[in-house]
Amino acid sequence: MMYRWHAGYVAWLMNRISGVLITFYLVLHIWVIHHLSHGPETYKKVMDILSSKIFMFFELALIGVVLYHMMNGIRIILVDFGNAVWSHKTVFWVLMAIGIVLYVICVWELAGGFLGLIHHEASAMQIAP
Amino acid sequence: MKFELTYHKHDVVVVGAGIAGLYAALKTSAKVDTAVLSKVYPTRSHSGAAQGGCAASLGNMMEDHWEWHMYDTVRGSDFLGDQDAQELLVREAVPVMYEMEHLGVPFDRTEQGRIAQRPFGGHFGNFGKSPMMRSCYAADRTGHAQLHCLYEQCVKNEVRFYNEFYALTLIIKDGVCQGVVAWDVNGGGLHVFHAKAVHLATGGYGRCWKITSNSMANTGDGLSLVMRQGLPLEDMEFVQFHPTGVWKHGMLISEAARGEGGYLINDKGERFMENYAKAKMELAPRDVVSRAEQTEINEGRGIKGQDCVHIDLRHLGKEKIITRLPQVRELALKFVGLDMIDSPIPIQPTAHYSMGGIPVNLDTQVLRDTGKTAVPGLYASGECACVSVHGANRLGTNSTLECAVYGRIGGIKMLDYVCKHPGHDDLPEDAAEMAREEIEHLLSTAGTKSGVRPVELRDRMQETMSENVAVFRQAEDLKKQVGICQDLRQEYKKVAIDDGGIKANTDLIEAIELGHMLDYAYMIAQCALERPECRGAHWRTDHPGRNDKKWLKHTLAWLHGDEIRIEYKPVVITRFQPEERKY
Amino acid sequence: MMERIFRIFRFNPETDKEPYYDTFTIEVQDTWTILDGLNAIKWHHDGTLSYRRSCRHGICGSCAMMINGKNDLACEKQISSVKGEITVEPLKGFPVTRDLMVDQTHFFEGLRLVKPWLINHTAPPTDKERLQTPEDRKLLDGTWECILCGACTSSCPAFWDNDSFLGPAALLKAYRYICDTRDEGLDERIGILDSKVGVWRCHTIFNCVEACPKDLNPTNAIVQLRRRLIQEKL
Amino acid sequence: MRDRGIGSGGVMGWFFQRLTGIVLVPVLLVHLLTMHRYHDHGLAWEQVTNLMINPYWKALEITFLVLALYHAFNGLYALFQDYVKSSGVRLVLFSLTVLGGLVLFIVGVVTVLSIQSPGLVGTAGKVLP
Ligand SMILES: Cc1cc2nc3c(=O)[nH]c(=O)nc-3n(C[C@H](O)[C@H](O)[C@H](O)COP(=O)(O)OP(=O)(O)OC[C@H]3O[C@@H](n4cnc5c(N)ncnc54)[C@H](O)[C@@H]3O)c2cc1C
Ligand code: HEM
Ligand code: SF4
Ligand code: F3S
Ligand code: FES
Repeated sequence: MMYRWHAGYVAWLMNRISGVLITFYLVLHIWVIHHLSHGPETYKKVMDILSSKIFMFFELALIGVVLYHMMNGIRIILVDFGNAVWSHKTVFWVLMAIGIVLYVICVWELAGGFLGLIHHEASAMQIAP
Repeated sequence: MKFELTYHKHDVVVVGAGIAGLYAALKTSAKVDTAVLSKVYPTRSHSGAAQGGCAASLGNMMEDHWEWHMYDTVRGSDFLGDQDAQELLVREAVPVMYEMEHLGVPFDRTEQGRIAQRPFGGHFGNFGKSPMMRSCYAADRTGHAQLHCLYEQCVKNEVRFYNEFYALTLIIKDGVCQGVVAWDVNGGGLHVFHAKAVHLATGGYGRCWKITSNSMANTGDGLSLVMRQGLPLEDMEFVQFHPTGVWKHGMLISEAARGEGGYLINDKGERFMENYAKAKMELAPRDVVSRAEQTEINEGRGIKGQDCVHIDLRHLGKEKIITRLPQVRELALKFVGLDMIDSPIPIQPTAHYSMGGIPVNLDTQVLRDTGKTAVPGLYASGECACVSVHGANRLGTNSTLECAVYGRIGGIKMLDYVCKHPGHDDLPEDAAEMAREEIEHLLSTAGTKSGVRPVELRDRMQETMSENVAVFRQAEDLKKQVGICQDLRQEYKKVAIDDGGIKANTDLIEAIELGHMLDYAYMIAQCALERPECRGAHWRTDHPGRNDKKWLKHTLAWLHGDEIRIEYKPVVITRFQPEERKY
Repeated sequence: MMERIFRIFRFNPETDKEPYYDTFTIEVQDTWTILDGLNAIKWHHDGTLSYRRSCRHGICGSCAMMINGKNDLACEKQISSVKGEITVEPLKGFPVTRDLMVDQTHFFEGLRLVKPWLINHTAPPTDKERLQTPEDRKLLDGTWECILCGACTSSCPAFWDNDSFLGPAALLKAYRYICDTRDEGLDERIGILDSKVGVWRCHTIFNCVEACPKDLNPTNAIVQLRRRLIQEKL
Repeated sequence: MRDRGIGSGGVMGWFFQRLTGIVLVPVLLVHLLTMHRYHDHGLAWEQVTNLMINPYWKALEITFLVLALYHAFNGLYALFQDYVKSSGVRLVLFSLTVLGGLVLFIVGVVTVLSIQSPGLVGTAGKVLP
């Protein structure tokens, strides 16, 4: 059954699933982060768990999901308000390519990649009071 | 098996949802309760296939007058058309075209914003002297645009649609039409429609030929409905063959392909039209070109000896084919898998349009004799009717016009009639008996292996009709065909179908349609046999030339059991006296 | 002449509990379309096979069905363009009446809801057409050609999930009138278009564009309708 | 078949889904790239609080919170509209999404506002478990 697996359908289905996943995460995230207000000790405990290898993996996967949802969301918005209704396939692949680049950057960056290494100290300086 | 009858009561019941039927329904539904029965969904009607356009002397592109349009129509009909009907047609054409625009038909436009018009075969200015742009069009989908627009207007008027209801018999009591009996194709079941007025608009009957441009629903049901009530049919021998049907399929390659300069080529690679119409070549009228093609085929110069010739557009070049003839190219690609850009396309003449039909007067009332006696409450318009505006040959773009003009008139006249008849008359007790017998008999044959399969009879009918009653006709063949039709009608009594189901039984429907086709095919053969002259589309090789002295008259034919009785009625001539038809 | 295998969805509500597939091996000619194949099967193998057809050249919209997983018009689809076994199924998303026939009552009902007729409050000139420039007429291209075959609506996942959604065909029809410069009916149609069965239920999935055998773009119509609604509402 | 009674429209929900989506693009990227640094076992408590003490960051985070919550819960409601047939159940779910969104919003705002100065715990933190 082709329509089950047609690109537009899959793109939308993934958008929907990713949307729900991120929402799920958002709820958790708000819950977890509110430990910030419980002081450094609680925060550190939570953070230690969260930055274990397994959670890091989840987080990296999540970023992929977020980026997919974002890039596809942009495509939908370009269809709705731009001219992409005539070229949605091309737009989709271009955005996906950008998404992949963004993902690589994010991973480098968040996992302590080159940008992070170079800017780490500088940024720490900047935000210091 | 015993079917429950379902009764419905409406003021007007229209059978057929093509341009004609819908226009009639549109007019009556403005004031009275109107139902439309159609064996296919309304938007699936054959009218949607009309491409070229719809004629009217609007004069949007160049000077034009209804008199000129009338002259062309009269001459086109080879003087067999009734001139009062033709005059009404061309005069009404103008307001009707405007009305269709007002209803929303998306006609193409001129720079001034008016309805655009284009030239079409057989239409001229100044009494046949100069070329004329008279066909109002919506790209190459004019019929589609008109059909959909009318359907939607009927939806707006809350016409009650009975979709996929197959009309089986008319109910006529004491000479007055009381309604119609129909079979619900999807649900199964017999329905009696009780009406003050019934309007038949069941379309053409090209399906009794093997090669035809007609849709599969064009089985001429309305004709047999009328014929089986002991009423006559008119001018059945006149059927137009279009020269460019896709080989083996029959669907139409638009006249535009020749208009743009396509060549017709035989097996020897010759442009054979040189031998038939040296001046106009491929652009000669449809009947002339069809006869030329058929001669080539008959004399063995068809491509590889087969029953086709080539239409060759390669010399036009890729550019022109793609920009000017995209639809035609696509059609060839889809149906013969050939690209016109680098390949000629096999074609053959195809049964295209039925000039004859149910005799009606100018109010679209069905006539019962050679005089002016109408059947009260029974109306007909469109291709199934014969008013007769097309006479022996119709002009392109005049038929959707006929559907619109006479469908509309029919609606208006029925409205008058219905308003004068406040109540429904009583239905006869046995209103549905004939229909019930037909259905029950056919269903009871299901699965009996001994009977004849409908397809065998249909194939034989279609093949022999294409052989014997086609572009060229002669007594010997026609006699043979009359005999074949008589045999086939006998054999039809032994027909057995596969499907005994009630719901969506299309096997049953095809068998019923076959019965109808056999009846009128028989009539066509007989009428053709009994007209020994050449007039319009009716070409008798054994009787060359038109014979106005003896044959300037309409054929009316009755079916009595297995016999056909023929009478004649005069042609109405008002403005234009018969003259030789030269192009 | 060559042999091809047709695998056809069968279901007769009168006798079958469950749908099943029937396989027919038939001789086909190289110019045949899927419809020719179905006809050959019906006429020479099994008369009980049910499907709709009429015009045979892609203008009436009767014969839309799913051929090897893709919605198409059987009468336009060349057998030679399909490789291997040919699977023929009814349009998805509509109730099956029998075999390849589906019930489109609901589909046409949806169409009626968008008021598919010209709405204009000023009386037209009595002896003339309304004027419309060729440019304005051009706006209608890509909308009025729709043959109401239902292939698009049948392919739309939003319609599968929620069959009260008007679907792409009805919305395309609404747009055909709304973008007609002769029409003044936007106000009357806003109610249904903006309703919970209207344009907002489309998720820009584009299956409808993929499915349309006439190469129309219902998604564009929906997108344009939304823009109009946003202009009106915000 | 469900009835096609004409009900509440959806123009607002639909439009704001796109609007929030578009605004979320930069906001989310900034949030991700600053807050989700995993090298060094995640952002240290001090780093976060250092950032968050800045009222602009606070504003940004609250914007993010509002947008993401609205977008996520509006998105969920879109799902319910598609899949939930009974309008009664739909109404209940609608109330739940609004309620859920509000609760999370309060939790989130409290968290953000609770960070008063680097290394200090806001008193508000104790209000919620
Ligand atoms: C390929 C092609 C191209 C053409 N191009 C042009 C053109 O460019 N210009 C032009 O003027 N003409 C053209 N014609 C001719 C024109 O299309 C037809 O003459 C015209 O459309 C006939 O319309 P109608 O309303 O009489 O019937 P149709 O449109 O054929 O409708 C018949 C209706 O009757 C119904 N019906 C039939 N039998 C029954 C029954 N037993 N019970 C219930 N319902 C029944 C059918 O369902 C259908 O709704 C063309 C014809 C063909 C074949
Ligand atoms: C980053 C930028 C984002 C963009 C551009 C974006 C865009 C969109 C768009 C356009 C839709 C509508 C899809 C449709 O109607 O079919 C949507 C739906 C949705 N989004 Fe986002 N979004 C973004 C981020 C988020 C985030 C962060 C969340 C969750 C926390 C989220 C959750 C959802 C949900 C649940 C839906 C509903 C899914 C559906 O209806 O199929 N989105 N998004
Ligand atoms: S838009 Fe295309 S697929 Fe949909 S009904 Fe019209 S012609 Fe068929
Ligand atoms: S497939 Fe359906 S969801 Fe929209 S874009 Fe087409 S209508
Ligand atoms: S039979 Fe008319 S579209 Fe296929």
